[in-house]
Amino acid sequence: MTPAQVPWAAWLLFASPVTAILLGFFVLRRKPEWTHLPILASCAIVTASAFALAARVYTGHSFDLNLFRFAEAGTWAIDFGLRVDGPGVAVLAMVAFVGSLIHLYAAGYMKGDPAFGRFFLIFHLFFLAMIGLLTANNFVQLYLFWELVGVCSYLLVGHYHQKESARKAALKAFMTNRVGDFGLLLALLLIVLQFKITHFHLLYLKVASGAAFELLPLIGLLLVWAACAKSAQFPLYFWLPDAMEGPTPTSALMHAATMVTAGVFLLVRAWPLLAVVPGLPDLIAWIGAFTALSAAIIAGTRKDLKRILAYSTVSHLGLMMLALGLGQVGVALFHLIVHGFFKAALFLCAGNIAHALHQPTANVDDVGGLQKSMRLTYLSFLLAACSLAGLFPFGGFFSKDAVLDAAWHRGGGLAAMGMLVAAGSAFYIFRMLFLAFYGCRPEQKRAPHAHEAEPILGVPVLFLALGAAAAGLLKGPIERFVTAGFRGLPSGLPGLEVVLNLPGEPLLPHLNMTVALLGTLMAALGAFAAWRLTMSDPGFDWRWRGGPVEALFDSDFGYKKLVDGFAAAVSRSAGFVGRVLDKGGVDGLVEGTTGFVRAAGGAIARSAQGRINDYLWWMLAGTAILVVRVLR
Amino acid sequence: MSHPLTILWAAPLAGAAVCAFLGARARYAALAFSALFAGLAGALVLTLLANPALSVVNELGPVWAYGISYRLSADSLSIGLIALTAFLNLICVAASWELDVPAAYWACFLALASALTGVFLARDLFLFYVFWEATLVPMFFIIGLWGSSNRLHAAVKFFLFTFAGSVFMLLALLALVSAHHRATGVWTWDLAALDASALGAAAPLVFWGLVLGFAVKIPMIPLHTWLPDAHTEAPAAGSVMLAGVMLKMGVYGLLRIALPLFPELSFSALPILGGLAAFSTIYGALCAMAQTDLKRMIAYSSIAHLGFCLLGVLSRTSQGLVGGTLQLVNHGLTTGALFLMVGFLYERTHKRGLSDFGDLASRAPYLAFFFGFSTLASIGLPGLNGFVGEFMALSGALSVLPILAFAGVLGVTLAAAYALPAFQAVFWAPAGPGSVSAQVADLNLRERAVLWTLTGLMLWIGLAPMPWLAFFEPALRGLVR
Amino acid sequence: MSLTAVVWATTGGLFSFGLAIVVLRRQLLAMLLGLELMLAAVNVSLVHHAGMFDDAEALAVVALVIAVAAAEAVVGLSLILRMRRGGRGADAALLTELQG
Amino acid sequence: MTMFPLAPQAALAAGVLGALSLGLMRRPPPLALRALALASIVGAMLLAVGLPADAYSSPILLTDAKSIGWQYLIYLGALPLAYWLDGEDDVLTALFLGAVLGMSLLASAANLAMMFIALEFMSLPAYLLVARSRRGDRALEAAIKYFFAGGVAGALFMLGLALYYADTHGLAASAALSPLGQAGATLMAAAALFKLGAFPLNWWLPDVYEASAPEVSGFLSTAMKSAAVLFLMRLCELAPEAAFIAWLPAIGALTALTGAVMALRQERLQRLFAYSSISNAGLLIIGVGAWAVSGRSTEGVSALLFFLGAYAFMSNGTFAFIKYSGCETRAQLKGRGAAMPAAAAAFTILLFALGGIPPTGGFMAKLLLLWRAVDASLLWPAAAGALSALISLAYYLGMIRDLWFEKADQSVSFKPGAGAVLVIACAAGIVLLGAAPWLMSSLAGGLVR
Repeated sequence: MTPAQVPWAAWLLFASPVTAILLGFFVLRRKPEWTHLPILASCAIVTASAFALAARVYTGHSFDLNLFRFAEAGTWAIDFGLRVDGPGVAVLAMVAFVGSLIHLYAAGYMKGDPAFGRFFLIFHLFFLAMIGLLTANNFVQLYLFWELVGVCSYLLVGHYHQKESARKAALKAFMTNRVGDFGLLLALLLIVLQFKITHFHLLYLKVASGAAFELLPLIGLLLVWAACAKSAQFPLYFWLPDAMEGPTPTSALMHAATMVTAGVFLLVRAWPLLAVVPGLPDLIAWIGAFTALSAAIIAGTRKDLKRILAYSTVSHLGLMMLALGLGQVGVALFHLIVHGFFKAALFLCAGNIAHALHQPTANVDDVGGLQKSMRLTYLSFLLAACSLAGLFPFGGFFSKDAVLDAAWHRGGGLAAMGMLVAAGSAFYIFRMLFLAFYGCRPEQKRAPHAHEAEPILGVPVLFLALGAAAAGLLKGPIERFVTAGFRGLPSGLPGLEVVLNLPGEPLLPHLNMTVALLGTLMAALGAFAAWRLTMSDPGFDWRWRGGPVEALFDSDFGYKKLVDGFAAAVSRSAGFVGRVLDKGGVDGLVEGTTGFVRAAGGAIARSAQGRINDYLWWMLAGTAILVVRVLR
Repeated sequence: MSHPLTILWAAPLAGAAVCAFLGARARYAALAFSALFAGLAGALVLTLLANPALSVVNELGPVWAYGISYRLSADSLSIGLIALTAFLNLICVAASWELDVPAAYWACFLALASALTGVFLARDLFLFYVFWEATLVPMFFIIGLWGSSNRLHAAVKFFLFTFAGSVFMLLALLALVSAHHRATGVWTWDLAALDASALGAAAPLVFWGLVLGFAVKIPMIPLHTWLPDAHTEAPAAGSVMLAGVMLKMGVYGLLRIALPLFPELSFSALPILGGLAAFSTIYGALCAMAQTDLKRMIAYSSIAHLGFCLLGVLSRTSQGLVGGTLQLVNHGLTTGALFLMVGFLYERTHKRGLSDFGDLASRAPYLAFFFGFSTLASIGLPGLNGFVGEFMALSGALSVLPILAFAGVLGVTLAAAYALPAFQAVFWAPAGPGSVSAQVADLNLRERAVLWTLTGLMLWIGLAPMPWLAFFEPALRGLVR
Repeated sequence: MSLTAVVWATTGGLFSFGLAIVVLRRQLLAMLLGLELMLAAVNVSLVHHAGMFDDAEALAVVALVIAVAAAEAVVGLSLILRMRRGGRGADAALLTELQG
Repeated sequence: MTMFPLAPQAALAAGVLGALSLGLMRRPPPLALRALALASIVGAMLLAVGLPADAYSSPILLTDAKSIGWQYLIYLGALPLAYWLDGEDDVLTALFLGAVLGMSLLASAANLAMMFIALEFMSLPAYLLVARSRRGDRALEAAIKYFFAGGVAGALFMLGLALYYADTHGLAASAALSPLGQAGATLMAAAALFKLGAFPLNWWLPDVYEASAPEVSGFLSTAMKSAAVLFLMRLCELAPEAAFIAWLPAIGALTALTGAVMALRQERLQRLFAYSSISNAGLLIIGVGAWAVSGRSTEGVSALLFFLGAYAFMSNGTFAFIKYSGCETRAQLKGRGAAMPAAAAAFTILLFALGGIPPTGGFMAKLLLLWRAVDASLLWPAAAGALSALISLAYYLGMIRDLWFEKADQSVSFKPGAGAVLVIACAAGIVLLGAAPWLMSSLAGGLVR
């Protein structure tokens, strides 16, 4: 397949965002409030191209080719290229669709913001980076967009940079990602060292050839470490809840639907390498399960609406990791795509509420009884909430059920944790629903003038909620996309299915009645508990405020103190090295030598205070010593 | 005498002489000569692009007394660094255009450019040493006469520190030449003719003498404490030249003299030298974190960046060598841009402290964009120039001594830990009580034009480094193990 | 003991005596005498060995040494007299203005 | 026509007699004495130019390449003082010319007797020169210290001569030396080291250079030092087996380091340059040691000759600047760059040269000397020499810093004296010497190749 044969849609994916950004940066410098116009147009083009490519891949025409040589020195070389295959294009379609809606929403939400122009440029740069990440065909190119996404997240979380908390959150987000990228960069280097190439497909073939590669376990571990940072898994998840300091569109697009899934996507791309390493998939599964469960519990206790959703995202990413760990790549992708829909919808609803209250973010104490005043938002929230809880007809049911089914087959602790997570997620989402929309409680401030958001904010939310509801229908196409990803590639590269001996039966398990019933039961149990603790006993939420229990939950079971302690230790050591060791020690040594030399001079001078006798005495002594030494 | 290479280093020197006597309008002469110098360097780059393996040689007449001969030659490594010198010199002249400085200011910069070109061209060790020392004099006056508050101490410390290193380098060169004479009966300082096998037992002593001279200049840890003082006190353009090119003389010396003469010894010394280089990436970052002066922080970051160059060069793998050499150019551009902007801030407010500014993002958006861009390039964001050099250098180091690469990657991670908090303190944090942000006017057209060229280059090297790598690769092929 | 040994004894004794005077005494005049004594001591040895090797050149040297000693005395005395005329006694201890 | 081999010495002797006869006249014409002094020095130099390398050799005096080369140095060093000598004082002129005559005799001395005569012939006038060079008791005190130190050194030399004579039955060169002879040779070497200013025999030197007039210090530091170097070299030639030769590099290193270290803390300029002269003397001693140890090669001689030539320019130049600028201490130097740019620039070039910074002659000198040391595999003395150069650079740079970077405190008024031309001439000379490698090869100087 030559570059000429690459479909125009693939070029457009990159060309339109770049032109929109350049247009916005150079041409619209004087008219920042128009920046979003070219960008929205570019979103439309990107969505169209993404769906066109999805159609091609759906009909079996995925491709993977090297476009140009990025760097070369002697025998060492790195090529960049494009890979449009099942998993990539499936996620790309979701990102394009959800992203465009959120761009539209942001046009309304951010109107009147002093840095409107800058926000939109960075927002679209992130969009471009995400596209690049999903269509890269080798690890270095993926790393390039991976870091670019990290930088955009830093800039967007720090959008309201006047606020101290926003700056701290932005730095925390970037540094945690940076710690994760320590693993990814090292993994890259090890891959280049071990395999001499970084091209995904060729790596799959090399790994599948059965040869033993001693560095592979370390590479796998480092890749998982990087994924944990980007997809906010334990132990590197703590940056995501703080990243809610950014404007709501950022939280919706990046910290819910797209960016945080990049970690999972990395593991999907590297799956053939990880699957071969004994014990690594189990590690991924257990990390996912543990994170999902603990995040679900903490989410149930949060007060700030966006933070509840943030912990919910961490929990669902845990579920995706769990599915991946159990070897179900298709299930993980399916849940990733469905999650994209309902989480984006929930975030935008939270955004609408905050917007209606004219506050950057809404707290459980500020809201209450919004059902009557914000009907459309309530409806969207309800649809997305049911999908998240995994109730029957909604999309979430199918994708979460698939995960629970996979966990059920593995049985044991993972299955139990899966079920508990199902209950937990139902609990925290319905608690949020009841607290926000039903019966204003005495502790809550009545929001009298709350009014429905204007259409530009309401409509995208509704579309997303409907998408979340209907996501279940995507199960068929998703399965086909995933298998297309690993089945034959017309671009001349041998197919992987025979190579990776994929399981015979279809990737996505059929509906297993027992698991479905049990899952729905647990969800219902969670919902009932939420109803019980918020509606029938309205004051419950505020009863244990200020107590040790709240402190325990606020500090994520003490984990946050651990992290802050580590950060403080690093800066203290930097202070020690910088001031004491460098200034005092090394520099002191240098400055000290001149002092020592001066002192030596002084000592010699004092030995003869200008008296002739001393001079002569020195002369005599010198000559005598010389003669004696000569004669010996 | 009219060989292009001789003209290459003589033109700026002539320019310096002309500027010294022109008085008020010296800056125009400076601009003219800098442009001429850049044009010449550009022409040579183009000729080398035409046939990369070419090495232009200029030998003038017979051997002089004491075996010294006027021997210059330029392969892609030399021409690359000379082009960087010419480019940054032009940038410095443009950047300090509106300063009210005497004619001597321009003369010093041109003299510095001439001496640096001489260092990169000389193939006769005596000539190399003369140019090497000659670079100290103009920089001494630049720091001493036009530096900021504590410039006196910094200027003398800079000169003495570098001189200390190079004096022992001179002894090593003398030992080398004498040993060669004892073996072959011929006095010669020609780098190509000399070989270190005649040294026998004294070879390690001579090798470490040479390395000491170069290490002070790079600078490698424990010998680096002159750098923060010199950088902090030098004027903006002075810091750009100091960081942009003068630090590269050390690595160039290793590449041109120490490695070819002692191939085995330099590789067996890798654990020590490589260890120091890898450690300096972490040490530099930690020290940078502890600084409160913006320029001092960038100075310590230079130590970290040069650590990567060294890692690449010492690994003696093709990607390490080419990556390390490219990183020399990258560091010149990135740190040059950062120093320029700190210089612009200092010209406006005579302040450099992190807490002296605040909320500059809204007050000076252009400055914020360029400073942010250069900071990202400096912490090695892929897609910008820093990453390419660092990645190749680390890849080279990994294939030789993995522990070095681990330390290097930790250095890359720590880079963000000092750069971003500083960016936030100056541009994002609200203006504190003692802030002078009110005096900061955004960049004017001249300053923006200068920074656009640097930013363009950073992006070009970051996204499409192939032409740059292909340019340097032939000159370094000989050093690959 | 042989004559040569006696000669060396006298030369060494005289020389070290003269040296002691120069180094220990504070009186400039005395130091000058010490200087002359040292030169005289050398003459003793020279004369003896000239006799032993019957070599006239050494005797010429002795004559020269005596002449030089005289010249030295002249210069020394002129300096010391200049100092006394300046109202400062001829005492070495006073001469400590130049030091460090 | 065959030149009378000792013509230069004869010219100087005529100068001395001329000066004394002028003294007889009641009212000598005002500039006669100064003209006479200059004429005899320049005459001697011109006469020396014509002499073929091996014109004359007798047991007492000889004229070989070294003696002619060193005569140039001596006359070059003496020129500035000849110009500046007090025009009215005929005795002083006679003493000065006598000292120069003594030095040139020392340069041509063949045996020990002649060396002793020349040594004293050179030293005695020097004591008086120092005493009368400046009003006030400081000069007198310095002269007395110089006299007694010189006297003791002369006595030590004579004792050495006696011992040497007793052992070798002669006053000329000899191969084997018994311990007695070794002791004698060492004592004689001590006298030479005293004259050169080697540590620990050099306590007198700073006081003399500080107290006497700048031009006299210049004369002593260049002409006297060159003569002393050749004196030491002659001793090494006379007693090639002498054991003290092996110790010369160590003594040189010690002298260079202590000189530099002491100079670092000096506040008065002349005393600082005195210690700087000691430091350079240390390097010279290392040079002589390297020359003697490695079979007395011509390259060794040319390195020493070049160093002394360069040092003549540098030292005379710096002392001329001190005289011209009237600065006594480093504090007074502050900010003087602006007041007298030309002279200060020349002084800066000289300081860079003294520090051994290329492309000046000073660098070439240090390079050639260290080269000889390294070639004679005297690595540690060479390192000590390099270290002393580094320490010396500290105070040279310090002075440049004071000159240009500091603000002048307006209280000190400044009236320029004579000698600016000389400072600039010396600076030009030292830069020219910087191009020595090209210069030498094109002039194809016989001595150098």
